[in-house]
Amino acid sequence: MPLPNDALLEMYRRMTRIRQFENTCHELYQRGQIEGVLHLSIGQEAVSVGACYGLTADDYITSTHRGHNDIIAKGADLTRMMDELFMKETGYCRAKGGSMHIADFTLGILGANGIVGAGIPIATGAALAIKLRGERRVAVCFFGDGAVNQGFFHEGLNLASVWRLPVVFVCHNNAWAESTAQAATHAVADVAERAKAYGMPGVSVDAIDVTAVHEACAAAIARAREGDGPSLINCKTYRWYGHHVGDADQPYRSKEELAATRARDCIVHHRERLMRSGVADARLLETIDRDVAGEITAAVEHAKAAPPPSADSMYEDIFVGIDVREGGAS
Amino acid sequence: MPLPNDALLEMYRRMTRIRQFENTCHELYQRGQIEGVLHLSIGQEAVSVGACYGLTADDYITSTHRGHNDIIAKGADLTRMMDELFMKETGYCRAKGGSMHIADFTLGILGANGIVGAGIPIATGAALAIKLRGERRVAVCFFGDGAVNQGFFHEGLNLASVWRLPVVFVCHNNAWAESTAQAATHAVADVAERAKAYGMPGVSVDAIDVTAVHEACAAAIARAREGDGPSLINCKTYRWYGHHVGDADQPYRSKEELAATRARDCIVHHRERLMRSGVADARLLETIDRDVAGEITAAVEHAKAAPPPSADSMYEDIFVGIDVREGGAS
Amino acid sequence: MTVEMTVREALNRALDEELARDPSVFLLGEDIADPFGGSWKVTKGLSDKHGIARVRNTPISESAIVGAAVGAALAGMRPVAEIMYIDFLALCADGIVNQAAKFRYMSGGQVSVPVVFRTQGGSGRSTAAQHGQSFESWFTHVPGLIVVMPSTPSDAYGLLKSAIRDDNPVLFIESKMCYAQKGPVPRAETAVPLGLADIKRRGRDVTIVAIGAMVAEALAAATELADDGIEAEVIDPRTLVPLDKVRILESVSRTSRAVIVHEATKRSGWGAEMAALIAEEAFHDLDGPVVRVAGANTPIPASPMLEALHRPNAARIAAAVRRLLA
Amino acid sequence: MTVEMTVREALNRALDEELARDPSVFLLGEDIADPFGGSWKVTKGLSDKHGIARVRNTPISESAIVGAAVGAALAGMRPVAEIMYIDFLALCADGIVNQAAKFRYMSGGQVSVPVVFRTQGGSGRSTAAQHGQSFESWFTHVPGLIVVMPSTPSDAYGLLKSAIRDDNPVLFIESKMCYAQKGPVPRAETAVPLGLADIKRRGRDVTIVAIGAMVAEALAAATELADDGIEAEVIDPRTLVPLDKVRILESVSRTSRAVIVHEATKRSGWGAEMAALIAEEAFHDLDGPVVRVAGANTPIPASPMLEALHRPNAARIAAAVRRLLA
Ligand SMILES: Cc1ncc(C[n+]2csc(CCOP(=O)(O)OP(=O)(O)O)c2C)c(N)n1
Ligand SMILES: Cc1ncc(C[n+]2csc(CCOP(=O)(O)OP(=O)(O)O)c2C)c(N)n1
Ligand SMILES: [Mg+2]
Ligand SMILES: [Mg+2]
Repeated sequence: MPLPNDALLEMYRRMTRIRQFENTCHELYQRGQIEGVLHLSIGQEAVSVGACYGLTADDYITSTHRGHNDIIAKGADLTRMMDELFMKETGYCRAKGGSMHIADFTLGILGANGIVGAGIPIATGAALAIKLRGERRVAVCFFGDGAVNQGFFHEGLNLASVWRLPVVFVCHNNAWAESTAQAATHAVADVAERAKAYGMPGVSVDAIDVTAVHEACAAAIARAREGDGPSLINCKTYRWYGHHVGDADQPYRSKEELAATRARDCIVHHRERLMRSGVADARLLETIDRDVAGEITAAVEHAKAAPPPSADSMYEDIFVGIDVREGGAS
Repeated sequence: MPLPNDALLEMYRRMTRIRQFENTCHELYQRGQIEGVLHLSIGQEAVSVGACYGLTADDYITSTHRGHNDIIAKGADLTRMMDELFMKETGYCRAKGGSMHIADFTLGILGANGIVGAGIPIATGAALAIKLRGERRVAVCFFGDGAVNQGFFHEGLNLASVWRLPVVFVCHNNAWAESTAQAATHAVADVAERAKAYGMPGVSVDAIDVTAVHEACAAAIARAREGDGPSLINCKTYRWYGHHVGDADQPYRSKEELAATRARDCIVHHRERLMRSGVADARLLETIDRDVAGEITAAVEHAKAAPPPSADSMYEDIFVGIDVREGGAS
Repeated sequence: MTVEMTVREALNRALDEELARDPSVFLLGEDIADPFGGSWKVTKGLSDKHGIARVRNTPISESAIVGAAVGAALAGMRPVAEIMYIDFLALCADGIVNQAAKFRYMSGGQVSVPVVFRTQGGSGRSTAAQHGQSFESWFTHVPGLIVVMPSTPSDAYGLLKSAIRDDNPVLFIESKMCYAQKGPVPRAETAVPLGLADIKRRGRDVTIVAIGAMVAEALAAATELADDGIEAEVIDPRTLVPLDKVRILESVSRTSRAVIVHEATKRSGWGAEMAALIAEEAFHDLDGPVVRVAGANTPIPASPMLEALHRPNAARIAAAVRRLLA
Repeated sequence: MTVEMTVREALNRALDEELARDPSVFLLGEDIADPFGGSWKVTKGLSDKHGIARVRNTPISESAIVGAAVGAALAGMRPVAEIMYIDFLALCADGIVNQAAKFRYMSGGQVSVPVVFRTQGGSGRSTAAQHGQSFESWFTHVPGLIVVMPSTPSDAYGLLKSAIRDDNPVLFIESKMCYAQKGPVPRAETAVPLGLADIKRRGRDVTIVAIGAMVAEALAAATELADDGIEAEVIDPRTLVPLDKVRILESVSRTSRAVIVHEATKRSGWGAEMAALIAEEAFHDLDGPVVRVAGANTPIPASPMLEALHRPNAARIAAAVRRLLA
């Protein structure tokens, strides 16, 4: 079933939003305007957008340290994200989370996560909640290829399968985990193969194509909503930049490899398809690009002007109903 | 290649040794002569003996909470085992380990282990030591079917495969984990299937037949010694008694199931084969039975007469070269 | 009106009532379902009554148990996860320490994580070094986590109910040596509020702060000491976080002497924090050193004889008090 | 004869020398091999020099890293495993806590476990709640484990060498804020013995016991206090287990006042044990409360501004000393 034109355009808009957001973060970091750890998701936009397109705020996602993409794809507010990166009181996490912990519980975004693999059992648990309540929601769990070797992956996928939970495991397979190439750490070449050990469908997709990602994920999501259990979708993509912004030279991989994969840009690919098929002309796409640029600029402006957190806020948001300032060590 | 007669007889002897040792422990426990936790391995003798037959003291094994079988199969001294169960100074662990922690480092027995799955990375590490030193030793890692769902299993098997380590993973698949039936917790029915996720050979064996277990394990061990990496052997067996001696009624499984699997006794099976094929007559086997009974009786006698640990020994064996009694809290 | 029951029965009752009261409450853990009813039999009868969807046996996958409980709580449920032995938290603490305890903070207060992690600890049953530890101090070191450790049937009952109803993540630590202990529990449904210490015995000469299975030992010591005319006050904090510092320090200000008792290894045990707090905030009330009577700084030996030397008991507590008052 | 180097370089040198000295030494961990050389660059150049068989990149499988290191040590090697952040020990502590620390004991002394677990902790780099914790107190609560926490280049160098040569399991905790710190290191190969505290500055008015990145802050505080005529003694225990209690208590007996400083969360941090020890064994030497200056009892906030409030620093230490002496 081909996607309607407005869906294709919306996917373009969302991928562009991620790309521009991340490029802006990169610049801001290089100019010293934002600090902390920052893992750019550039190159991986099609995975997030393909998987999240069609989800509603009732559906859950979990994401990773490299999570801006998934979070934006699920509809997060760019201003509150940028405020957070600027460490402002108005940020999603009131300046206490930063890039690795952005969440929006009103949108079902159960958070980026700094612990590799930790989102897997969390998404599984969210799916369990759905099942216990008899709802038709779904949980989409994003993780990197490096996380596949964590115990969390094994325990989470087995549990989700045994309990037939409505969760879709989406691997951002960008070929690298920090400085380590996948072949050095994966016993089998195809991440989708791992699904067999858990009795669930496993599919690999070339994530240059956002519609291919969407098709695979949408089928798995539909299956999950029907109560037929979890799936694993291995999205083959690539990390365009260093592991984090501090890892600029990337001595562990070649300029050629980088250039070759950057040539396979999911946004360019989608753009060309839109133009080729007549869904959009260059002008329309430029309008979208400009609109998005406007959103990002507005977000940056807002963030710059936003108030910093108060010193007191360090003691807030720890417990419900318990003030930790009272009682000293208690 | 059929096994020589003396090998077949030796296997009989070892299985009998395990059975009698365990039966004796059971009685001693019921009579209140030994205490603590005790997980009987009765019914699973063929797994331990089939896997360990042919190993030397240079080879390593790791075992589990239900470990008497593996440890005896690897050649442990029954007297020091029994002394330990009687909590005597002369026991393998000087009364500080008990049933779940028996080890004999001179025989490559790297210990039973109370943490389900923990032996898996330990055996993997021992195999790494072998590989780093360029030796032809092998590590055999025993674990239960319940351990297959632990993160340890996943991380250990993947690592062993990626590094092509000389380790053989032997699953004592006794169909139950404590009170929980395997089908309730395993996403795939055949444990050997899991091997595919780690790019290693996986074989299932009906462990009623000690020679079948041996054949499968010996092939995997030979492969490992040749530097061709790890394998997974799924040995289908059955736990005859409760999870531990305190779990006598086993309300979670039927008398019929128990009776049916007890009818498939690996020792009776081997005994009948030996007689049928003329390797041994009833007299010879009874002599073996009696010899073994003598060993066990001697062990029990020794244990009863052995000295208890001194109070001081609580503070011993913690560090090499540091006395923890000195310096109080330090 | 009270009814006599064991700690085990009291915990079972609390779980049963909370399952009946709130459909968002559910239990998960290894071997908790009937007919087995849990390795410690605390959940006996609950899956038969409330169904196996709400009292769920899991695979042996502690990290997934803990993580899934956190995820379900984030998605609006009130999971109660059982980890069979506190020793196993060494392999699955991430979900408790890095996730449950921090989600509210890391998200700037967007969410609460109403999850209870039930587990049990302590030596005394010859289970050796990997099945008899007491890690409560680890978790009191983790901001964002409530840590409860009841000693009596009525506290076990009332605190577990409060823990389940609380919107914060709670580590609920039972003591294996307390399960069979009997005592009165209110017949009417009641909850014991978190954060309140209980003075189990009044006295003027020394304050004994004891937790878990050591509360009974401290009370036995107090009885013994009373024969010598020494009146010991015995306080059970019941919740270690938040701690009822006011009540404890008030007691120390009256008695001028403090002895802290737990079965965990002494070094960096919870008694260290309690002693440090007294030394820092009540120093001028003290007439003598703050004494800790605790598990030995050794792994837990299997031998019952050696294990008895490892654990504090009434005699050792009484001796420490006598030395302090001498 | 000394040479100036950073803590990072000092650690690298120790690893390099030990790899060269003893063929049973090898390293494993995530991303430690060249050309990356580790997330903290401590292992830079080592795989190029000693080969990738002995400086091994692993999958992201912390439990397997730790467990395999234990297994290799049981089989006669001397592994040095790197866990990138101490925060991750929450998911892989089993191999350290339940295995390495206990194998000797549980086996009745049959074996020793010569493994080093290198990791790093501490806040100060805006890495937020899951990447800035300090869990040293957890591990000092585990009998059978040596816990080392160096603060200077020469200690980092000499203690890491001792840790690798020691037959016991060692948790070697580096401080992220110390890596770039410079100082003199002996040109000749030397090892600093485990278990000896170092008096980093002599003084008669107060004993400041500080660890890790807080040693430098304590020294800065001491300099500041000296301007007011307050002479603070600064002691760095360097090894938390075994602890050089004698030297520390001797200092307290001279100064009569103790302040303990660490960046870990105050509640149940290592300072609790240190304070409790002083309150128990040196009570009669004390002229005032035992004061702890430590990380706030909150998760670590991402904002550098808030994080700075969370961490102790020279000013807060000096203020605490002044209050204590007032
Ligand atoms: C439990 C844990 N181990 C290690 C790390 C450090 N770390 C952060 S990201 C990363 C690489 C993750 O690789 P992958 O899962 O492929 O995600 P990617 O970075 O490629 O998006 C590592 C090792 C961590 N944060 N958590
Ligand atoms: C990490 C951990 N989780 C749980 C337990 C409690 N436990 C001990 S044995 C056991 C069942 C193990 O099943 P399996 O691996 O099949 O071995 P079997 O008992 O059948 O020999 C359980 C749950 C434990 N000891 N360690
Ligand atoms: Mg990756
Ligand atoms: Mg089993």
